[in-house]
Amino acid sequence: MDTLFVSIAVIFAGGVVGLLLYRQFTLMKLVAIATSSVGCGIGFIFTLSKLFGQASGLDVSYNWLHLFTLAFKIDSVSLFFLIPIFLIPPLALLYSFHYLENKEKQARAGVNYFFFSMLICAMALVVISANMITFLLAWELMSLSSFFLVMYDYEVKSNRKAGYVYFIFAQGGAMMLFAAFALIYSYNGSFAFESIAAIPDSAKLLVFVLAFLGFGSKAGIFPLHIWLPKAHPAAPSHVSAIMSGVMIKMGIYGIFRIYLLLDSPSPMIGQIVLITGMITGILGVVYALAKQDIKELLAYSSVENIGIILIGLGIGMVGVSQQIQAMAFFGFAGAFMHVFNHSIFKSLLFMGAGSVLHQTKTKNIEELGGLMKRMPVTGRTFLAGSVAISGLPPFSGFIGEFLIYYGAFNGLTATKLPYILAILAIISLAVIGGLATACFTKVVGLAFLGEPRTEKAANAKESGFTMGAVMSIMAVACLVIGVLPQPFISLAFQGVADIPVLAGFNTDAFMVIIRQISCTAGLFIAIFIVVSIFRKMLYSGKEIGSGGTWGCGFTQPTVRMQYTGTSYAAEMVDFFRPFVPFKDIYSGIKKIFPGTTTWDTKTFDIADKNYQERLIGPMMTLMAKLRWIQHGNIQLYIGYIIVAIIVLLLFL
Amino acid sequence: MESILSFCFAVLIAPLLPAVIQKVKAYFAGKQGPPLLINYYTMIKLFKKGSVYSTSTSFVFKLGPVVGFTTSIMMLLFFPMAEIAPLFSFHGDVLMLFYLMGLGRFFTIIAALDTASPFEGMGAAREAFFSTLAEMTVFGILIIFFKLTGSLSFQEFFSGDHVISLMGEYGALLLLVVAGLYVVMLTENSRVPVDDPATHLELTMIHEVMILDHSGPDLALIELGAYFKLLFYSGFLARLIDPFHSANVWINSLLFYSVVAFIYITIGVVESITARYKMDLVPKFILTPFIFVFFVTILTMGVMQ
Amino acid sequence: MIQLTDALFSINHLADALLSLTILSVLLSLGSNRLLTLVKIMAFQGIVVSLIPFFLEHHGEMHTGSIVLLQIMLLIKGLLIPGFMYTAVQKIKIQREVEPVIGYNASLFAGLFFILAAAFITDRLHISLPVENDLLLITAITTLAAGLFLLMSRKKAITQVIGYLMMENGIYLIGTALAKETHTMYVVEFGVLLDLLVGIMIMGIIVHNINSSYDDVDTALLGQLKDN
Amino acid sequence: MLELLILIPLHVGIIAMFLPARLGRGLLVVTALLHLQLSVFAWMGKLTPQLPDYFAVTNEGILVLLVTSFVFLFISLYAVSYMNETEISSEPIYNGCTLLFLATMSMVAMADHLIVLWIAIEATTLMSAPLIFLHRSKTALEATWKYVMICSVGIALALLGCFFVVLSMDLGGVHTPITFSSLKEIAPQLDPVWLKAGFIFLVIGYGTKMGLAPMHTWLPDAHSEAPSPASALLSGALLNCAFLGVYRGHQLMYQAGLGDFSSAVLVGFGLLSMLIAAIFIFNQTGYKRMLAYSSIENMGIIAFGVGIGGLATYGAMLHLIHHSLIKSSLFLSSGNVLLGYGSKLIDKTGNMAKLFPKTFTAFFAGFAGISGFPPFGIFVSELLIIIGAFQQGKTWSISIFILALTLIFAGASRLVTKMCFAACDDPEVLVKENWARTLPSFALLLASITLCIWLPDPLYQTILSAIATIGGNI
Repeated sequence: MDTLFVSIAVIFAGGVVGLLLYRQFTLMKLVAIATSSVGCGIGFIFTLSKLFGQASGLDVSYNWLHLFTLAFKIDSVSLFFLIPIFLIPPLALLYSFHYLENKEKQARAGVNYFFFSMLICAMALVVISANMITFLLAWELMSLSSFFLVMYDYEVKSNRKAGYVYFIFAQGGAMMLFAAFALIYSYNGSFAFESIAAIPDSAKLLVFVLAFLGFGSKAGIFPLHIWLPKAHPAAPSHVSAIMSGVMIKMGIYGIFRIYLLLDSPSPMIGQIVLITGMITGILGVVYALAKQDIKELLAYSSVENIGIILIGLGIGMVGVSQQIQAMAFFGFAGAFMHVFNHSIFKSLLFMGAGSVLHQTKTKNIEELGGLMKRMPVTGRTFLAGSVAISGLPPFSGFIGEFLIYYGAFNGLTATKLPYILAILAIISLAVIGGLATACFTKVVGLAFLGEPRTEKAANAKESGFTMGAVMSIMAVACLVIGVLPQPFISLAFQGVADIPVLAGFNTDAFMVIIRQISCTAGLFIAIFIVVSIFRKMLYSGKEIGSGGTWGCGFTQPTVRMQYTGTSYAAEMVDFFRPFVPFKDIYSGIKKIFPGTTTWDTKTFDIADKNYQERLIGPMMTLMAKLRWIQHGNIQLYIGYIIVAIIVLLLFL
Repeated sequence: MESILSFCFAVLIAPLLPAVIQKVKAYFAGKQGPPLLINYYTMIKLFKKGSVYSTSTSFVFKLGPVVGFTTSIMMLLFFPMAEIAPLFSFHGDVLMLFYLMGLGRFFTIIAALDTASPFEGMGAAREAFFSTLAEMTVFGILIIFFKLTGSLSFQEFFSGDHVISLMGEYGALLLLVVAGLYVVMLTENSRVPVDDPATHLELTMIHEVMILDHSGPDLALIELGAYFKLLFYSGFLARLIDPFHSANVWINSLLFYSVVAFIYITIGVVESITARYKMDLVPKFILTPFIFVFFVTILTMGVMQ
Repeated sequence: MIQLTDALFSINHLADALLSLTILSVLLSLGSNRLLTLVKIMAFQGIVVSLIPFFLEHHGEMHTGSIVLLQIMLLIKGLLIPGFMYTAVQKIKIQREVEPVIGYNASLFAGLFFILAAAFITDRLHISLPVENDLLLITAITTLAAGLFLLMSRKKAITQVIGYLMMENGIYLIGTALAKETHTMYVVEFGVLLDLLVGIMIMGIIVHNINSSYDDVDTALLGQLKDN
Repeated sequence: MLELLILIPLHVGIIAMFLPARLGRGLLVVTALLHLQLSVFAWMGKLTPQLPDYFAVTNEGILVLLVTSFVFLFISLYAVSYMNETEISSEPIYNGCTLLFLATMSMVAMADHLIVLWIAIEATTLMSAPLIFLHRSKTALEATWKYVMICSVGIALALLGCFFVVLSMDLGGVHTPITFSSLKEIAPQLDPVWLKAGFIFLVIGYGTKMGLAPMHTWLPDAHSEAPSPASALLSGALLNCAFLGVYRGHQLMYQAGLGDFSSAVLVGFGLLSMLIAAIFIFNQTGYKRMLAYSSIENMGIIAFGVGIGGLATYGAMLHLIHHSLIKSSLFLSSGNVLLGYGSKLIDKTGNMAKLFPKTFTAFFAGFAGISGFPPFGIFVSELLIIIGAFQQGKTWSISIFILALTLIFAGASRLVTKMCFAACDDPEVLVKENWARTLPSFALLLASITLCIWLPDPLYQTILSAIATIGGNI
């Protein structure tokens, strides 16, 4: 345990150094990155050794303010979530070395490193805290530090708005958690996690719903997800990588943790999680498809993946309540696996997007194109990440989804509602998979392939060394996990090992399947190589010509004639029309000899739109009306006092 | 050994069968039609050629055909043609294979987008959309099969105690499944009424437009891949409806491939007597079997294996 | 207790007269629009209100302390405060209240209504309260209500000060009416008086400043700080 | 000699009125130090009142006194530099009046006698009125007028409340001095109806001063127009003193067995204040007004916590301490903002992060603190209040409480991000920030952090004994 605190201290020290040394820009970056990374390294080694070793003596507590104890405890679930916390940040930090290049913003970079390390520490503390007070403390620190990270480029108005929206959702979510925990405390008078199970069953559902809303606002469940597509584009890319790759998983951790602690017999909990997961997953990917801002698209894709993870958790929870051990085990394990995988490929994709943004100064895929040739490393790694996130073998994304599928198929032995839920889960996963493919073919195809649509894209160059190196590492990791999944799956299995209901579940049979998957992936790669060689042979010694793309008879093609992202997605988005409101803005043809005319399609987030129209709008109107109270007229003010007295005297 | 032979035979016969469709269509049109071996000639011709690549393209363009071909080969490797065990099989392989097909699609699509052509993107978008819809039906079918056999592998679907067959236990239910699978086959293989491989207007194409810029051996790989895929789907259908069962491997195979040929003929008939749908009707067409299949999944709730 | 009341009937009679005078001054102030007149009425009311407790039955015995207090109170309420307000009114040019929020006739009717309401409340209070002198409580409540009414219905700052003063008088009378025995040392009562005096002085200074800033003492001018 | 706490600032204040400004400033700081020292002595029980009829050392009083004294010290340090930069017609009046103000506040904190408490609270109004008027602008005049009038009317009603309490003694046939310490013993004998009526008037009266809605109307005006050190004093010290008045009323009610009634009243006022504050914090145009409404909100939270009882009482007391520290720090920072931009309007400010990094840090940290983020103490206090409310089963109240908190956070964070990060239309720095004007803010924030990490045991005990008198426990 001490090792872990040492590592947290070292990470934090790295941030403080960043703050103190900001005048020496390069030195500061080096020292801050190195120190924090070393801290993460210590923590990572500790985590791995504990995950596969003896997990005893892992709880400590301290007194705080006479009233509370700060308690920390590590179990397999915490350890599993510690892995991405210690694994991804060093890579992101390394990436930031070339990403944060602007020397004029050196002070800001220092602040950025400070809050970055604080975020890592806070996340680590979240997963190891063992009572509600400690948890909330770490949780709030996490929200606060990530807010500052989002506000890095505060000069841009939309970024400020993003930070603001994030702040509100973070605090609103925290309030829900306050309420949930306070409700627990009101039943048993204890802050300790262990005592949560003791509250009456009738209260458990309410507690869970409150906590689910609180954690869900961090994780990005629909309809509490609207901060993600705002905050992620606003934050610098290494921050988006961490926030999307690791931080939103803290919401998942919270949901899972409170579920475990409540130990509620109610089947409602699993059903709520599962249904939310399906809605979140499908709508997340549909919105991702509709978006043209590459980082916004990735943010929605995170929403989608949160949906997938929640489907996994939901399958597990339904499995527990139906007492189908296989369903429960593979649901949870799949969710865990996907947490781990998503942390890698989503970080990779955000870093790729950051690299593109860094070079071209635009995030709009309609302004990009042809980057594969200009930024080969970024392009290839992004391609790998895209395949992985679409859940296609032989990359990592498939493994997690396979586990969830497997859990869901095992759940088909149930009857009634759980059966239908299992069916829906499987079909949602299929739909999500298909749409994710569509979504990421769009990004890769439009941003990286074809011809550059603007000057900015045409003049792009490959990004700095550290950025490329980090992305390559992650891309390779995606492939390795996909081809050789056994050790990583056993990581996830270790993670769920401490869950009481799953005790004694035998995974040997499944490990055989995993080995087969691994072999099949290998087989696929082997055939692929053979076919490639075969193709090479066919072409050897032949004439290879090159020319323009066949324009179907049109001889004057321009780069603007390329298919656009909006058109690419239009048909699919239209299919989900009731959930994806959109508006066509057409300037029309007005004169006999038409001049320039424009056509623009804007899609809205239904949650965002409804918040605006149904919630914020009326509330603002009401508040504006009530502002009449402070009228400026002293006679009226004295009147208020008298009215107050009269009203109170009526109660006498 | 049987498995290897079966696989080789499937690979060899795959290009032959689509010619049957062409023959049927020619018959309906009152023409003689191309020779049955036309596809083999085409392949040989294409393999002999070189290629012209668009200056817009990158390595992804060349990757597309290879990945597409490889995934199609994988399907045949795992599918038990004619009651003969496939070369590879494991519990859960269906999931992996359908996802591998997704991978093939992924690369076909981005290869199309790599050309910077306005038409190919259009085809790619439709491909992505329609196959997503078809995938829903496929997974619905997998759910039913899992309910019926308790397994997740092609090999296990058609062997052991609970063989899935129209003649078997829940044959009546399977009727709807067969219809669904047939539509999926038409969709996934870009046949009428979803797509028309013989159309001449790029704006209305799906699959054909995506491969406009491929030529020579690349095009050959794509075409071969498409033949394999069609064979896989019709084989899948044939296993469901095949009413004959014989202890002799040879007779069995013969019967099986005649059923397959029958399916090809029906495709030809369908293509001859229907026109392709308007593009906005296609999603409805693809979703209809999903409704069937979903209905069947609900019906199978009580079934326990 | 009843015997004592009977014995002091004659004194009570005098007290009733004083109370009637107080109500009269209240009604006058509600109907008056000249600031100087208002100040004079307040001086009168101050003296009357200061005297009332000493004509009530339960203040039968006079201590040295209470005599001193009476002198101080007379001095402050009858002389210092009115004097101070008099100078304030002299310094500002505006001599009369124009356009009150509620007109003078209506104000007078309101005054009458307050008396009725006060009588009603007093009647109700009899259930729980052994009040010896109904008129005292009626007067007190009327004065209090009228003070608040002036505060709300008049726009000139100086009239508001007068309203405040009248309200204080009302509260003082209620205190006198309700508290049978003084639990307080005179120091405390002196402190209350001092607060009142300083309060009025500060208000006077502000009124003066309002006058020099705006050339008027109309509180309608003081409406810039608002949130709507 | 407990009364020294009143006498020293009183006399020094009168003297300072006639001394030159620079000397007066020095005197201010010296007196503040001396006062803090004496407060600590009083806390340790080393000082006994000479006039035990009127003054006493009580736990809640000493708590308020310590906070007042502590906050006052840093505000006076800040004022030294602030007054250099700002144009104030007569600085001796500021120096004198703040000291007199301190004297009256100390008197409130130590008052044990019902009427003495009233006198002291009324005196705080009178002594602070000149502070608000210091800028001598028309708006300052208006603010002062409203402050004096509304508070005077309110407090006059509190006097009526005092009379009712005395009446309830008479009716109960009790004969003791009307000090809180002696009333404590005989509280159950008091006449309940008149005690309730008395409490209503006390709450309305002192609540006016404390800024409970709907009697809060003077507060945003006064806080925004007063010079920043004075606003900081008003918000950080004066409101607590007024709260003490309400608290004592509640105490009496609790001891008389009428705690339910007074709790309900306090909860109602607390929630109303928070909702009103939420309404006005949204789309607020002036940052000092925003902070003022935030004070209303926090007073509402304290009233709510005290009303809820149990664990929430402890939370309310912590909230009182931390709110004073953080809010005065915020007002001090807002003084720097005012000096720097020359306007109280949020629209005229912007990009503080770049233009005034130190002030920005203090201001934003203060904002985070007041919004309940750790490591600032309000995190703990709000959590305790929420927990306490759930424990008491007040589900509806707590729902409104949480809703209001969220609304206020949403409103305030928008304005604060705008001030700190949005582009500034006219990025001309009138007065540069310096350490002399930022260190006091940081020191106050640091105090809040420190108290959140480590609460000294004596302080803890003091709070516990204070809340024990209204049935608070942990």
